[in-house]
Amino acid sequence: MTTRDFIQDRIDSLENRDVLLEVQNLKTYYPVRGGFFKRTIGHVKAVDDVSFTIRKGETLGLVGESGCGKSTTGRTILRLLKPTDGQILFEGKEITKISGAKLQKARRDFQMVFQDPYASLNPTQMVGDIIAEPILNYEKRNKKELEQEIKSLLSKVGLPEAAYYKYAHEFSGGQRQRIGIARALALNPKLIVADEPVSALDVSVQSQVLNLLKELQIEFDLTYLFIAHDLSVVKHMSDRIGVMYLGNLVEVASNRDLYKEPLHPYTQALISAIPEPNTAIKKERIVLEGDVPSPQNPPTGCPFHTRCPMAMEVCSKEKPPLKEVRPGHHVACVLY
Amino acid sequence: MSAKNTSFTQTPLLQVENLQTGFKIDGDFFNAVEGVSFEVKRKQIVGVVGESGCGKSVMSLSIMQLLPTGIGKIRGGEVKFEGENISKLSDKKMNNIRGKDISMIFQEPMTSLNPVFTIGYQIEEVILNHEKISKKEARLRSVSLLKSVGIPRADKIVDEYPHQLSGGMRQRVMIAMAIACQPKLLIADEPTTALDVTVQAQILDLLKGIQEANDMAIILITHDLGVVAEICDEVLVMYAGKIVEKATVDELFNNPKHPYTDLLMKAIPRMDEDVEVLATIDGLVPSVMNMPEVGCRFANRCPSAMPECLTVTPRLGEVAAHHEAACLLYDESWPEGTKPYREGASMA
Amino acid sequence: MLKYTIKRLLGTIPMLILISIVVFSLAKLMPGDSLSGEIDPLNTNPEYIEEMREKLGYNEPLPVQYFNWITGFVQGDFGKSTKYKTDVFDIIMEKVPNTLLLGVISLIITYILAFSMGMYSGRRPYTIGDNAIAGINYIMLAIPSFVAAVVAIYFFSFHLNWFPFGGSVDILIEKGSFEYYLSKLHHVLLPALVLGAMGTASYTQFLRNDIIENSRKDFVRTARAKGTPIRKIYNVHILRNSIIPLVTFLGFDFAALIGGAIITESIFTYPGIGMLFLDSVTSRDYPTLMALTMLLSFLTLAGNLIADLLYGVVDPRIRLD
Amino acid sequence: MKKNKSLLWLFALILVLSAFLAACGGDDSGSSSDDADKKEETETETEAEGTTEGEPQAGGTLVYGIDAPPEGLFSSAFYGIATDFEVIDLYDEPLITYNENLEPIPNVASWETEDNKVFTFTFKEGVKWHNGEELTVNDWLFALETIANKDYDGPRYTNVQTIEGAEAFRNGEADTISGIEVVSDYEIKITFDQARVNNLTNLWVYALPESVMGDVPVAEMSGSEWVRSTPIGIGPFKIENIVAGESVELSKNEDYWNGDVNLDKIVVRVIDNSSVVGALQNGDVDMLSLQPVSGPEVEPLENVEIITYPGLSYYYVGFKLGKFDNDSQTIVEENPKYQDKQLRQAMMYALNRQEWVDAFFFGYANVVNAPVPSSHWNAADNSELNTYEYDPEKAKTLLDEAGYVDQNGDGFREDPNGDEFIVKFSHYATGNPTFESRAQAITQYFEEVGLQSELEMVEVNLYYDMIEKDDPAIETFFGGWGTGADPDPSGLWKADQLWNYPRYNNPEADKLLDDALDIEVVGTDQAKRAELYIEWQKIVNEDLPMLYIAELEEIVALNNRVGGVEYDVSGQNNPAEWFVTE
Amino acid sequence: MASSTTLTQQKKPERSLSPWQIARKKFLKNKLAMISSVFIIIVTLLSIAAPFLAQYLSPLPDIAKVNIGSMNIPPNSEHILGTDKSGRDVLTRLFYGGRISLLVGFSATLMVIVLGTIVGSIAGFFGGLVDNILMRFTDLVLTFPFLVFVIVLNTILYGIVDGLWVLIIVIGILSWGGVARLVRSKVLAEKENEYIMAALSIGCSPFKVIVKHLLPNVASTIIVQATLIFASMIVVESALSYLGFGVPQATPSWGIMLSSANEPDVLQGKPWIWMPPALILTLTILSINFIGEGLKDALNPKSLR
Repeated sequence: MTTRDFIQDRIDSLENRDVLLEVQNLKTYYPVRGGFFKRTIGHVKAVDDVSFTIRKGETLGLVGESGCGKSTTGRTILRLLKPTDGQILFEGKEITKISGAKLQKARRDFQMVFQDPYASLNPTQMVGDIIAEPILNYEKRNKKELEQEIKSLLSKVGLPEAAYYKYAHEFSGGQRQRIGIARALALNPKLIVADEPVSALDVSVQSQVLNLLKELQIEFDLTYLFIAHDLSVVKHMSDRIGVMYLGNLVEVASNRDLYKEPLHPYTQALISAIPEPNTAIKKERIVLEGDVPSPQNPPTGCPFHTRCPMAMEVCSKEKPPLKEVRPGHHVACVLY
Repeated sequence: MSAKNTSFTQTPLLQVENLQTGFKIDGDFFNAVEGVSFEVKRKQIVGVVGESGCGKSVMSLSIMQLLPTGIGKIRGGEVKFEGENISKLSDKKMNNIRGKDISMIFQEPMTSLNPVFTIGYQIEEVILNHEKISKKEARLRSVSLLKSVGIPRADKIVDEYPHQLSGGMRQRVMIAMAIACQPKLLIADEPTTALDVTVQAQILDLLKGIQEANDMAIILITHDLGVVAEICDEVLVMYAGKIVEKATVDELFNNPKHPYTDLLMKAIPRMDEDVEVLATIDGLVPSVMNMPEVGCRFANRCPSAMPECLTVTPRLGEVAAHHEAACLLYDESWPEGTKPYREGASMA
Repeated sequence: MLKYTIKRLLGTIPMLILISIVVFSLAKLMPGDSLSGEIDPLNTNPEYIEEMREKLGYNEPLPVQYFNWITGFVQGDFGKSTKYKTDVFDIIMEKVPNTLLLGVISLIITYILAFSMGMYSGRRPYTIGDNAIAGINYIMLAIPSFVAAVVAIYFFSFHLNWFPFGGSVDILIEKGSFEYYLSKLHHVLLPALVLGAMGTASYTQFLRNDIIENSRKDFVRTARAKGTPIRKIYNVHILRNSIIPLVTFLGFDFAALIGGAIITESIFTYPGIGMLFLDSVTSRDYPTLMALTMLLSFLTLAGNLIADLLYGVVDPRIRLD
Repeated sequence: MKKNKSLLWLFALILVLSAFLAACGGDDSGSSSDDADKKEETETETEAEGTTEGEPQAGGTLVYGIDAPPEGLFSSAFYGIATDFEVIDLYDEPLITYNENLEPIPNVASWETEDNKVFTFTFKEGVKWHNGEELTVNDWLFALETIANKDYDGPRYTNVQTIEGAEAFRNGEADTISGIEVVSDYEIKITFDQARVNNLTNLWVYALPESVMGDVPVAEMSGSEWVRSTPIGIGPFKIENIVAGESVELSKNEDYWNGDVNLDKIVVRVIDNSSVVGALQNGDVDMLSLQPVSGPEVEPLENVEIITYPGLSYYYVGFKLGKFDNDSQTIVEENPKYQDKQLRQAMMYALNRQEWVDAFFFGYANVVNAPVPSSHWNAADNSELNTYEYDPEKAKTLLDEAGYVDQNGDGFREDPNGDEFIVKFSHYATGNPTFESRAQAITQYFEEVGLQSELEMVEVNLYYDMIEKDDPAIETFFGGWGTGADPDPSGLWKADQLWNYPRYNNPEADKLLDDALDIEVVGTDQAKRAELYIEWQKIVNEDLPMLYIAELEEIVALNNRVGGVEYDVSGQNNPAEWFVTE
Repeated sequence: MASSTTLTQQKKPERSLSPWQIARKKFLKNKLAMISSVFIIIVTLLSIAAPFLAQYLSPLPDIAKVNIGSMNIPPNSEHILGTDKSGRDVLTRLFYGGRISLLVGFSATLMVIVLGTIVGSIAGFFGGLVDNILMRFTDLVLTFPFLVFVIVLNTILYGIVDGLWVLIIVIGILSWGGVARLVRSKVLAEKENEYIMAALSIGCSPFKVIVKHLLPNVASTIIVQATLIFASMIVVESALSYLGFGVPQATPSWGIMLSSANEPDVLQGKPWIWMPPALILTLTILSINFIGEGLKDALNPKSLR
């Protein structure tokens, strides 16, 4: 079976599975404080009305440039941040507003893999303890058994069992990321949000981690929300891809559709901007003008209209909704 | 840009010969760059690729003699600029070259600019360092430089501070600063790594444009093979302080010879093709402190390694036209009959 | 900036009110009934005492008393010193110039010493010179100020006879003449040296470490890449950055110095706010005590404000609005 | 004739108190209580103990040291701290002064009386204030009316209280004091509310310059510039310049009424105790009063001479025997703990007072056996008193007899009921570390005879508050009193007096004190008065409501270049006679 | 350079060193800090053992007792450092003084650190309104002029609470503000690290996150700060005692001993009374500062991360 067939196969099979996560009109604003009493004087609209679903066993990639709100989306879904508005349904259950012990309990099912392999591991904890902690937060366990379990988990993510007794500072970035993955796996979660899991890694190590994530997905039937700024990495990892710009989801499509036929001007620019390690390909590049506007003060209408090469008058007035223009291909642009 | 220039047409702009740069760790020096030789011709864009810690940044700093004082030191070899050895120059003499003949831009445009001085001041400084002109003239030059690197409202921006600009704008300021004295060589050390992909595209376009307009040579240091493929003429691949492969850009991407280069290319997810499993390179780069004395430094990670790789140090040798690699697989001086077979040199 | 200043000044008001409540409560809690000072202690006639209590408003409920006190205070009526029998305001103003002079001179001394030593050390870290400076600094940091002061008087005033051992000015010199100011300076120098030297150590080390840290920053590499001479890099690029935290210390020092001056002034019998304060504590001069405490709290707040404003001035990254 | 600063004793008592209450500031060594004791100027019949040699010569500047910052109340009517008075004493002088026998003698004013009730005073003519105005009786009247004014905030009212009509004036019932009658510019008649032996010595005898202060409302006087920055007087020096809290410059009064003034200038400056020795050694100060502790250090200095003269203050250990009721001005309650006279006597025998005095006062103090300084004319001779020589054995015997024996074998005596008996001894605390050790030493003496003792160091301001209010926490306490020119101890000892801190209540003793002042009984016969006082001293010597410890000597250090300075029990001589040699 | 993090993989013992153990190793290698530690330990031990040692040190072991017969004796064979103005043996008193000075310093430091850490970590971790209220309160406390309030409070509490605990409590109440601010800023910085978010995401309660994840990682800062505070608390005690606002007079602290230098006869004439406490005070503070520096080096977060 060729890789291409494999992917097609996968996409087909996924369509029959249940929706694991449904996000509706999610908004997450950060208050901007100022003055003596630190009053709220404005909001950073980090995530501004985002909706999507993830099916069980699927990988949804979220891609966008820095500050587009993709990480905030991931963290809000895990309820590490408080959503300002909207709904998050996990296995059909509302988790948007729960808090305290209830939230803590719910967190068992969704875990996160973090970006920075150096900052995401507590340097004062032994690796074994780092991985055991999530389990011990939920269950009382026999120490010996637990140790065995964690050691097998370590070997699953490609680390020697001896790593159990070591500290994070003794590992390289790639190995640390494996520890982070092991921690996320420890609770046997249903959803893993991987927030730029390889952006801090070197190319050769990056490929190891990406391969590992893929292997684990199949082994544990994991569902991923895969967040990255690198479109080629996202493409490699995801079944479907969402493109974010300034807190908005501007395009959602299957992996192949998106690359073959990007519809949104921003997606087009993004794809064309990626330098290919292939001198045979000479792309015509769409170079965008200017910078991303501040999310504290986003433009009216379509968030992209200030830089869009195809902007029309209507773009500055109305924010186009995300709509399905082809089967499985959603885009938020007046052109369609 | 003078008559002198023409008389040197045959000489490469920059020649680096057997450069060795050491770093002091716990009182001892260890070479982070070990015997690197290459040259840069006028108007040429040379890319240097390699993963972090491979010595590419150290090499570029060595050329500029910007190694941290007391910690980093050039321990051997020569750096010839327009035929003149500049690796032994005093700091004062070197200052006449830095910013004027050779200039440099860095990865982090935020931290590379002094936060407490205006953009204008920082550009004027480089001009005033090398040219005897009035402050007023220097300021006018700064504004036009800013315009030339595509900064809108340049006359306002000169009076602003770095933190008021976006990352892309800051990198443009850095470029303006670097080209202020029309250098013959620009060393760009990961100039787009900290930038978003759309901004990276802008900056790469800008660099290319400037290179063409100013007849400037560029050494572009990056870990991103895509960037290299985009704008470079020639590529050096570094691993563990050494150059393992050197080729023109087309040659390298179409026909990678060194197993390291080969694996590196296969490890990257590509937009243009779907691969289910990426190539990986197992193991780790050996530490600077216990680098093998002899043998290939990639040997312990190399899927095509032979026992000899641990004992024979490969030399950079021509493997094709405009293509050199340092690997025993291609070493012509290898005794006849014992030449190792080369299956597995490239992974399936 | 102006708007910010005004906003911050307004912001200090609730703080000052809170402090004034604390100060008032403390004064009420002081042993011996805070009113006793104002009543002639010799007249034990209960009617007289009652009359005085009434007259001075001590029979009012506490909130009313507080209100009376604070309204007077706001209008510059700090009350009458029970010891000096005159307006507290006048007494404080009498001493303020001396303390101010002491503070300013010692600050200057601190900054001069710290800058010269810190810049030297920062540029040549881990050399003999740097280590020597660090050694001196550690010792200066370790010697308690009062020990230093006592020894300084003993040595410089009595042994070498270089400096006067007390007072703020030679009374025989005509007021306002050049010699008069010289004499003031002569008197303030030794206490200022002691006070100033005490602060030097931490400043020096701070500056040194900041210079070392800044010298490793990317912008230094950029400056070098531009061909900027190393001397200029240190004196302009690095120093300008390292000054920022130091300058803001100035604001905090402002208030801290006066607190620190309590010890120094009392040992050097240098008549300033510090001595007045000690005096008002021991002699139960409540109006003076309260006014001084309020004043010093206010100075602390003002110092913080100045620090923040200075930050805005010296660091372009901080915009105050 | 000596111009003494004798007036001081009239308020010595006040001074001690106010000094204790208020003067402890400024000087962080906190030795103000010592200062207060020491500053009480003294007088006796004895000759001056120290004079300096050399030929008087004109000119020069003398530096006069004071050991605490002046408060700046440079007016006789308003000052509250001894250092202020030291300055006043240089530029102003009283109308009547005292000789070395502490007898009043005319200075600017002379007087006549027949019945000790009505006095006629005559002023010298041509005496001028520093501003050129002539001194008249109106200035004195002004002073008396100021002090009697209800707005007056100084501590001197007791010195005019006895004038007829003063009370009514103060209450606002009269516009003038009826007992004062101005006869002419130079003659004034004062009538007291009753005839007393000590009416004159009690009277306020400083004038205030009406010409400059007349317009100032009394309530504002103490804060006025005439008190604080430009005071004037009639003394040999006038104030030139004041640097608040640190120094005062005085210059020669060319128009001084009483002879020539030698010195051109006197600079008064504050010398902190810790700097005294160094300052004297370097010649930074020519003249200052010393604390006993400095004596041994200053003595070896070659350029400095030490003068001592008898002081008028004494230290004691008091017992709280009762409780004072402020409203009725009587002692209302008895405290049983120390009622047993034998116990008190035993405690007296237990004290090695001589050793204690030598250790803590370096020979500048003497043991006393009664509460009258020995330099007073009415002091009882030790031969007439029980001297309670140190005798621990006798103390033990007395305690045994009184029933204070060790019943539980812990080494300490229990009281006759068999209950635990602890001598709770209080001492005031300032920054001065010797206070703790001298107090500790006293408790050790008690412990040596088997009386368990506890020392409590109480912050000085609180201390006198507690004693005055008969706080139950104070059982036995350390104290010091300064007395004045008037040897009458009534104010400190009679049962109706607030300052009778031990609450000693002995009608027999009170009667003796009343008699000694009663003109009907003693007339003007000093010997007869002395007899009564000695009788009284015998009683209190026997009763021991307090354990008398020691009286202090006053110590003055003088630079050798200073001449013309004399001291006796009444204090320093006229500063006009001082001179310096170069 | 950058590669140094990826290097050390060759041979590792089964159970490796925790960051704390690494810090300890580094600290043990620091000569100056070790000498200082030894000095402080000796001083502490001698101070603790003072009552036991007293009988061997001098013929006058009871430091509470005034010995009129043996006042102001210069150093000799019987009294190695002489006796003071109360006839008390200076050496014995010096050891007893260490008890008080170190106790005050230690207790006040403990109080300051505990209060400051609680307030700072809660404010920093929860942020928002909690942070706002706590920090305004901290500002208020920080605004009190320290020495002024110590003196006033000490005067108020004089009779109420007994002995040196007044001083400890007063200093403690007034000094935690700086620590709270420091801890808060450290917590804020540390909170940015993803491991805190990771801890929350694996189901740790906020309390657990603070105690198990945040505090161990800001502990190095707190420990270093604690040593510096310890030194300054000893100075504060001695300065206040010197001024007469510190521990009760009869308590033999170093500050009280030093205050005798203020007497006219002692400074010049009897240096053996004030010099030993001055010297030991200076050396103690010097040592503590060196230890602080050593800890700072050893606990450098770079070695932890």
